[in-house]
Amino acid sequence: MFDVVDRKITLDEVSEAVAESGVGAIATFAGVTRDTNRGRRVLKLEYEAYPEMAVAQLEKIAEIARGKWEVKKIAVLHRIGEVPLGETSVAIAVSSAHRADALPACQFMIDELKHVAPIWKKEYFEGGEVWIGSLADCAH
Amino acid sequence: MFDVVDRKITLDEVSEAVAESGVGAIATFAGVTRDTNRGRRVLKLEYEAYPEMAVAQLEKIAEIARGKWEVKKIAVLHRIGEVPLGETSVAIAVSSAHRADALPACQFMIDELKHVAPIWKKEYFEGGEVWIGSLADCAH
Amino acid sequence: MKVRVLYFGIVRERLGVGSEVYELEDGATVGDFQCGLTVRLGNDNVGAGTVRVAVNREYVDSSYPLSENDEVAVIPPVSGG
Amino acid sequence: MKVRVLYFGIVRERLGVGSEVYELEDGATVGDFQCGLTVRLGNDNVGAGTVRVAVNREYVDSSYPLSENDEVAVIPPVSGG
Repeated sequence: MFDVVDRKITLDEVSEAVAESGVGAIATFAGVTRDTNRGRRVLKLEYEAYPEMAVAQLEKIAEIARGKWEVKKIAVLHRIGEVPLGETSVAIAVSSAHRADALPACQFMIDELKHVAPIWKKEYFEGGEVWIGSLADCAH
Repeated sequence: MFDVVDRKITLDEVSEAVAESGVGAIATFAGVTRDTNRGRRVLKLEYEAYPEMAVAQLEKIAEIARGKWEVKKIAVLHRIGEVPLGETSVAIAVSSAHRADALPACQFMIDELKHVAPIWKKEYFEGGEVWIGSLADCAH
Repeated sequence: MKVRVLYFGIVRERLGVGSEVYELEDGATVGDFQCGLTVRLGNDNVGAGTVRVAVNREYVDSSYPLSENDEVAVIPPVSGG
Repeated sequence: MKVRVLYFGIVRERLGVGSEVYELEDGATVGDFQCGLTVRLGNDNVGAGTVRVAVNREYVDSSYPLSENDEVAVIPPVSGG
């Protein structure tokens, strides 16, 4: 399951999505919106995605992960729109028969997602707003 | 939160236990009871613990993890008694400000738990039963 | 030829548009498209040089030849997760 | 002196008891306690040599001196997770 959704997401739903016979380990990663970033107080966060390409890229990353580790199933949900502070913006789950596979594959998924998934975060802070990662962001 | 419990456990409850202001990443690991082990069909699994020492050992492992990574909070729940196949036997959650810390600390927690936590698994399979890890287990 | 162009994030905001149909000469490459984009984004600090381009949902480089009806997406630095 | 002994897993099953009060000479070490345990577990394949001992919830080695009322736990190979 790879999806971009405009609603609250939970770890239990991604972990249920990777359950199947023979699974002995499930690793998950949740990105949570922080109330402070680089010393400034964050007021709210909004995410925007290119959903069709985001899903295609996540499937591609998962294919690479399957080549590196003995993985059963992988699920990724990324939330878009406004994400209230302290809530989950992304949830990843990876299942495997043995624990040596699920955790590093989960790490790989979040690292690659951050590099290639066409998803953008806009931060609203006291006194301004900025698209994180853009050159405009460097000015602050 | 470090505890040994005789009931169903979920990833959401351990991840909620590690939420706090400033958290940007939550990594979790769930051990799931498998229906097959070393080629034999498992009928049921039972866990036994020395609860007071298990909790003390988990607190000790968490202290070591805090020395290695920038961790906010750590939670571990281990289930005892009969754990139906496909259900979670252990759930670990680690929160941190940044993702580089939560995942390796979570891996460390489960690896160390498996080495030192005084918890035992008895496997009932077709034709027998065995305490996993004991010398008696080698006979099979 | 005509291609459909999608804009996201800071580029979408600066251009004030999320998608449009773009007319290019036959045989044009992604690089040709990028030249026109840089002119439009002008001197503000969006950093047109740092955007990537995807065609039909795959990242491509500037030598990639465009075709009629391609879906061309302008991808500013991503920050998901 | 008297210590309280806890047995778990395969050792508990083989001995048929989960805990007991154990009488040792003053000055006895964990090693002395282990000798008695090995005799009781006998030749069955529990592997008395592979069990660890914890005193008051900390792993200790065989030279550890026991004291009155210590909580001594016999820890067969663990398999949590």
